Amino acid sequence: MTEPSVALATKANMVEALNRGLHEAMAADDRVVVLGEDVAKTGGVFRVTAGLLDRFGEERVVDTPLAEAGIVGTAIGMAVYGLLPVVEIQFDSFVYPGFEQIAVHAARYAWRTKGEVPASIVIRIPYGGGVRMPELHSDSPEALFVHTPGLKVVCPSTPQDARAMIVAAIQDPDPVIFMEPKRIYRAGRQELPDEPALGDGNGTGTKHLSTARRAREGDDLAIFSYGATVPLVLDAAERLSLELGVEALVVDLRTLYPLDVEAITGAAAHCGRALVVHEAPRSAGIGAEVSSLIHERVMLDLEAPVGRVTGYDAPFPQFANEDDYLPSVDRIFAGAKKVLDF
Amino acid sequence: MTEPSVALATKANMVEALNRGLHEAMAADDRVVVLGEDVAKTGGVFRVTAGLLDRFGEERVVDTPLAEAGIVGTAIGMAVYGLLPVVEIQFDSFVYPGFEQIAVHAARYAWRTKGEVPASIVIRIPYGGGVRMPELHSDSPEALFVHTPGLKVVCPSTPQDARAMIVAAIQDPDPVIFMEPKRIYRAGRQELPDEPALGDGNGTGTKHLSTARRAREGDDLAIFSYGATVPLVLDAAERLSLELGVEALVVDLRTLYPLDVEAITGAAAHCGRALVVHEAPRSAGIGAEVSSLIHERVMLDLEAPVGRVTGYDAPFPQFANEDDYLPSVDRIFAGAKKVLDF
Amino acid sequence: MSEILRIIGNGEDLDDREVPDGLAEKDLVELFRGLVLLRTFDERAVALQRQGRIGTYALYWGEEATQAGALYACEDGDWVFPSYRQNAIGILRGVAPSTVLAWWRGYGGTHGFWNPRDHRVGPICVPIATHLPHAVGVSWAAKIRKDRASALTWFGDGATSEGDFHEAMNFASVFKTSTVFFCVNNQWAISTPISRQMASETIAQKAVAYGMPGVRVDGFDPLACWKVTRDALERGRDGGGPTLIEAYCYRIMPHGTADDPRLYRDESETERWKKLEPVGRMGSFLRRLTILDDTKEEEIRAEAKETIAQAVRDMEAIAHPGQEILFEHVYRSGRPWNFDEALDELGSVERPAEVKPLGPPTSPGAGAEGKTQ
Amino acid sequence: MSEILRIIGNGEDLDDREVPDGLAEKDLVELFRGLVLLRTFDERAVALQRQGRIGTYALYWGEEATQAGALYACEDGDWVFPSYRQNAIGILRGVAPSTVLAWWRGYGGTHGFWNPRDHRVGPICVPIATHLPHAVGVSWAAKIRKDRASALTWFGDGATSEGDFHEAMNFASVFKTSTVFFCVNNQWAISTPISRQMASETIAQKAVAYGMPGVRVDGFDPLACWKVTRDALERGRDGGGPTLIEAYCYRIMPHGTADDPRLYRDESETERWKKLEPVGRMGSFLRRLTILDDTKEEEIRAEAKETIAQAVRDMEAIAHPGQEILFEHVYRSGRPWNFDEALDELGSVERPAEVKPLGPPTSPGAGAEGKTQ
Ligand SMILES: Cc1ncc(C[n+]2csc(CCOP(=O)(O)OP(=O)(O)O)c2C)c(N)n1
Ligand SMILES: Cc1ncc(C[n+]2csc(CCOP(=O)(O)OP(=O)(O)O)c2C)c(N)n1
Ligand SMILES: [Mg+2]
Ligand SMILES: [Mg+2]
Repeated sequence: MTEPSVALATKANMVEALNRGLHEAMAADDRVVVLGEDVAKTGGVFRVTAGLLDRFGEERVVDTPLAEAGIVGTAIGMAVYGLLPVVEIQFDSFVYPGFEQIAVHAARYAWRTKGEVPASIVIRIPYGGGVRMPELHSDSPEALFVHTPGLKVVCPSTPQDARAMIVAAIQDPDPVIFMEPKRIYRAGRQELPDEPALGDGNGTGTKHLSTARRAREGDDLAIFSYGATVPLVLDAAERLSLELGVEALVVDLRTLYPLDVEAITGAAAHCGRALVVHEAPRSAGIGAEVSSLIHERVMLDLEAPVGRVTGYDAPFPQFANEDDYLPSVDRIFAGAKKVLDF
Repeated sequence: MTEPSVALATKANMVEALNRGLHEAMAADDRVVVLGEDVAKTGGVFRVTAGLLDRFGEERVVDTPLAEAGIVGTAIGMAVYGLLPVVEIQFDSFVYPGFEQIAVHAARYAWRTKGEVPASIVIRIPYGGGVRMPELHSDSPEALFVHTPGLKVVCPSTPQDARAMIVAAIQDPDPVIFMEPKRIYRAGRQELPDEPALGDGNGTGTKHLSTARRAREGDDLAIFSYGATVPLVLDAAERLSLELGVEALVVDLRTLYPLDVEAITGAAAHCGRALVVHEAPRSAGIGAEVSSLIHERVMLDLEAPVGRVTGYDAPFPQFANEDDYLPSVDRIFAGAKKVLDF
Repeated sequence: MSEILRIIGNGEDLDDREVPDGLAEKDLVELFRGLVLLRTFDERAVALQRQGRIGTYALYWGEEATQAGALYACEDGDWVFPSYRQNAIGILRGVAPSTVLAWWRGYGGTHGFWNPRDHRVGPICVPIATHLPHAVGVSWAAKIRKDRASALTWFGDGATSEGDFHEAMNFASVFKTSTVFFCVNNQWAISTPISRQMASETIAQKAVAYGMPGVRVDGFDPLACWKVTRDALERGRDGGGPTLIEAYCYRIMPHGTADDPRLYRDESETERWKKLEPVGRMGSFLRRLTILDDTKEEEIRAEAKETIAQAVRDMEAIAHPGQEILFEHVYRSGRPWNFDEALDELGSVERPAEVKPLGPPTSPGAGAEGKTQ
Repeated sequence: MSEILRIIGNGEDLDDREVPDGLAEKDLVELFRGLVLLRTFDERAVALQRQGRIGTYALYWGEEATQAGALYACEDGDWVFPSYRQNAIGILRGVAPSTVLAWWRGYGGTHGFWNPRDHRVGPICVPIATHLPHAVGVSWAAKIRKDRASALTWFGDGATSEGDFHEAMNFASVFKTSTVFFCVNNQWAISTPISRQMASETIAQKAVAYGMPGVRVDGFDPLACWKVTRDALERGRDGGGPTLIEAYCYRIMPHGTADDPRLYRDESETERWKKLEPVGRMGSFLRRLTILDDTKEEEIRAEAKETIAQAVRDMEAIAHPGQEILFEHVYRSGRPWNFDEALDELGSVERPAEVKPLGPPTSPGAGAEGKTQ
């Protein structure tokens, strides 16, 4: 049993943090198994599962045939038997063939069994654009799962959260769609505490999967985001401060279902102005839900309608144009200004 | 070549109207083919495709093997060759196995071929609850398609519109997700004009797939809905009028993507109060999108936040409780009152 | 490969074969009891549907051998995964028949569902072929945990067309799981005949694609069904991997209570098959073996009748579930905040009048004539 | 079934067989020209990737016989549907090589895509096995329209695990479409060996599940690939339905430019297979037949080199597409209103600096090392 070097590093980027969380969860509970395409021998195309095969053996870390419905479906069966499978979907769009198993079974197994046998699986999905990949390696399908009752949908934006959240997701009895912002997989490093804990030290267990995080304090404008756009929002917030003297409160949603409604309405009401940012398409996306929640609950506290800066309702472009598609600091800044100037 | 009796009736319910539209489209253009599970010999479990086999033969009206990805995928291939396939998905939830083909191919074929070869298919989906069916026969997945760029998503609520819209959808070069509210398949009859036309006589062709319809005039509250909830909204509007003297303007959205933004914001601004009603789950649903659009564009004209009366973020229940799940006239009335009392 | 195993004759031109090793007299009676119980449930359910006391129902009349025969071959620790067509299989494993009836009445929660771990019986699966990977996953997990359990799953001829069938078969063969794929080839998928479903001569030969044994059996013969299943389970337990069983039979009845097969098939063909139906056939066989006589059969039938009658009473004693059921058991880890808000909203309006399963929907439309599960 | 057709020997222990009927000298040279052009494209694309002039690239070095050989068997009216691995196949049908290179450079619209109807070449398909039903649909449509066209589609050994493979095979067999399923069994799916992909001894035997012929061929032998494809197309056109071809070979190269096979396989095995690669082998064969000599081969190679060099120049002459490309060609029927609003928003902010295909993303993260298509 050798710990891979990656897990020993104290400062970790998101890939290493996820890897560390997986090592910890597998070591803590021998019901945890990992399966997916190319996850074992090579440790995954992004190396998130590196070292698991050597340490936990090929019964618990499995390279599967190339069939996403089969992967998700057999993982559900394993969960029914009592295991805690963690599935890797190689890239975002490749979750679509598994959609039926997720929607009709993963999401409904607890409900269909009097709460006794939830489909205790975690489906890890490296998602989103910005890494210059060919077609269909850059989708952001999280809203599809948010709109599918019975799932939890989460998305970390920092190494610390990634590590804490993957451990919590595995321990959570319910099926968790775990969105991994591949664009910031190696963006920066953070110290990882000895025990998995969320970045703001918020509680443990299921709390890890239901609370948003204030990533920046401010009084003038609340900006909500998650995943790969959080660092961009923080950059835009700095620019707002420098150029306009506007202090933005930045909320990293972290959990997309169920949303942390109090954190959201609290921040929006506090600032009186709000903006939502994500890279998924706009129509019926998370931004629409956040915007609706805010208006429904605290419209009277608002001085402007909630703005949205999002990906477009067009297919994710070939990568030479992906920077046009993705919300940039400039677009976030402009979107914020629009809300401020209202 | 015998016209089936169903198509001869002048007054038609929605099933008959759709059937008539299919007959017309197939007669007008021999590139139109119909395929799906049990659509030919029996005319479909809801009889929407009745009589087509006898009239157009088994090369153009095809009972397929039981495989939704295969049905959608081969239909895309047929469209690439130049046919105009109309696919029936037997019930809502059974579109999920076809989701990958829809999202990665139907939605992107035009884009991927310089606009030259759109996947000219229509995917008919009888959807929604209220007909006392076992599990997974009552889902409302339209928002999944609205959030998938490259598709058109439409949903009629009257026989006239159903007939005009199915003809327009077939003639439209783009892939159309055609949601059929099975609950009101046989709700009432309407005169069908000789030429397919939308209920309000609005233009032709693509217009049929991009405009909303005012189903009731009013000045006090705009209610937006589509499909099976439209008649309920109209009932609630009558009650609002009788009991509270409130006149609701009812907008049947008809096209869910792209939304008729002018009709929506116009009606909301006109009334100053608005409500969205659908039976699909709430989070990241069409209601969220409509609500966001209204707030973003005409918040200053609003006297209250836009309300939402929707299905819940829980699995569609076993049918003994479906009336609890579905928006009822009472719930719509209560939702309207909340907006009015704000 | 295309040899169809048959043990029970028809008392006429088809000869009886030897009762397979491993089945004592007691077992034969027990197996017959299972067949009769399933039959009784099914006939009663159809009657209940006609009376509007349950909703549309997927009857399995004639397919009891594929169910009771195969199940009888399972050890208690083996898991089974039924489709809607084997909806009542759980009652042979301890699931209350009233629970299954309640499911068809549209009840959820504690009334219409069961805990699969209590009886190693998966939930009734509605979307075609989607439960096959679950059976693979269960037997794979058992293998990982070094447990003895196998898994068996039933599905139809139509189900073999779905991608999930293929992916499940492939996973099982690659990971050599102890899984029995029991295909009930009743030759119809609603109105679609098998000739339109596939171009292969048999379903069993599909096993070749996975380097897996594929066997054919008379699906109206409970002993033959028992035998092929027992052999498959033994092979699986010994590390021999999965097996595909094709139980060749016929869908004697309509697809469901809303279906009219006269619209799409020749019912004289149906009559021919009906003569081979398993309950009468097994009864005659046991008489030929003098294991059964009128008294004994009457006793078994009466017992079954009473069990199901009681189940109907139990089902009807269940109060119509309250609206809180919508939000129960969705998440094991606790209720999200919006569920409470939803309940508040629901509670604030008058509840729709309690509905009979087939009472007119309170919706404006009504009357879609769905024919399927 | 498991006999592997081979025509070209290796000049050593493997004997040459007779050139199949239907291939004149001219054809052999033409076919060789195709192989060389594909090889030249591939090698150049790898170099371009290394230089950062295109993005991550899925090379096909060694698989040219499966592509050019099969294509040469097609009539002009037949359709072909490539996966990412056959990304350049279109250049043998009239697609501009610069268009294919531009695709890998991340260009869309008129630069990186083509009209499939112009050349009967489907778009490059990235999601595994999803293009198989399209090939079936095209050949089915042709059948309905009483046209002569068949369809051929390439896919890998890994692709056979997907449900779409199964559903496409089944539809083709049921509707007896003239479809050729050409499986390039290079024995690897990224890091996953075929032994982990399936338990069947061969891929060809999967055809049994569909009552379809399944044949095996040496995937490094262009003439053998031509022959089995020609036979399959003829059978298909004669109403004999689809065929599954298993082209047995080896993925000599990494999965893509970001992959390092040393992490997961023994590269001495690779070296063994490399000796059988098709371009050199066909060249030697033609020399043995005295159809080719140094001058001729030099001429063919020079021609290919110039074609590709010109393609590179053409690709590099394309201006970086403007942001309006995001909204072009999404709908054939016209642009929805929100596209115009989106363009307004985009136009109102400064455009991100023009990026080189592999230049650092302007995102905060950077550096994900995706290895796949
Ligand atoms: C994914 C999916 N598609 C369609 C249906 C609708 N449907 C219910 S039963 C059935 C036919 C099934 O035939 P078969 O597999 O032969 O089983 P049988 O009904 O004969 O037992 C169909 C199409 C479904 N339940 N699930
Ligand atoms: C649906 C889907 N899942 C996963 C992937 C990621 N992926 C790209 S290539 C590949 C391996 C394919 O192997 P094979 O089918 O043998 O083709 P080869 O690459 O060997 O040509 C995988 C898993 C994908 N492109 N699509
Ligand atoms: Mg059947
Ligand atoms: Mg391969």
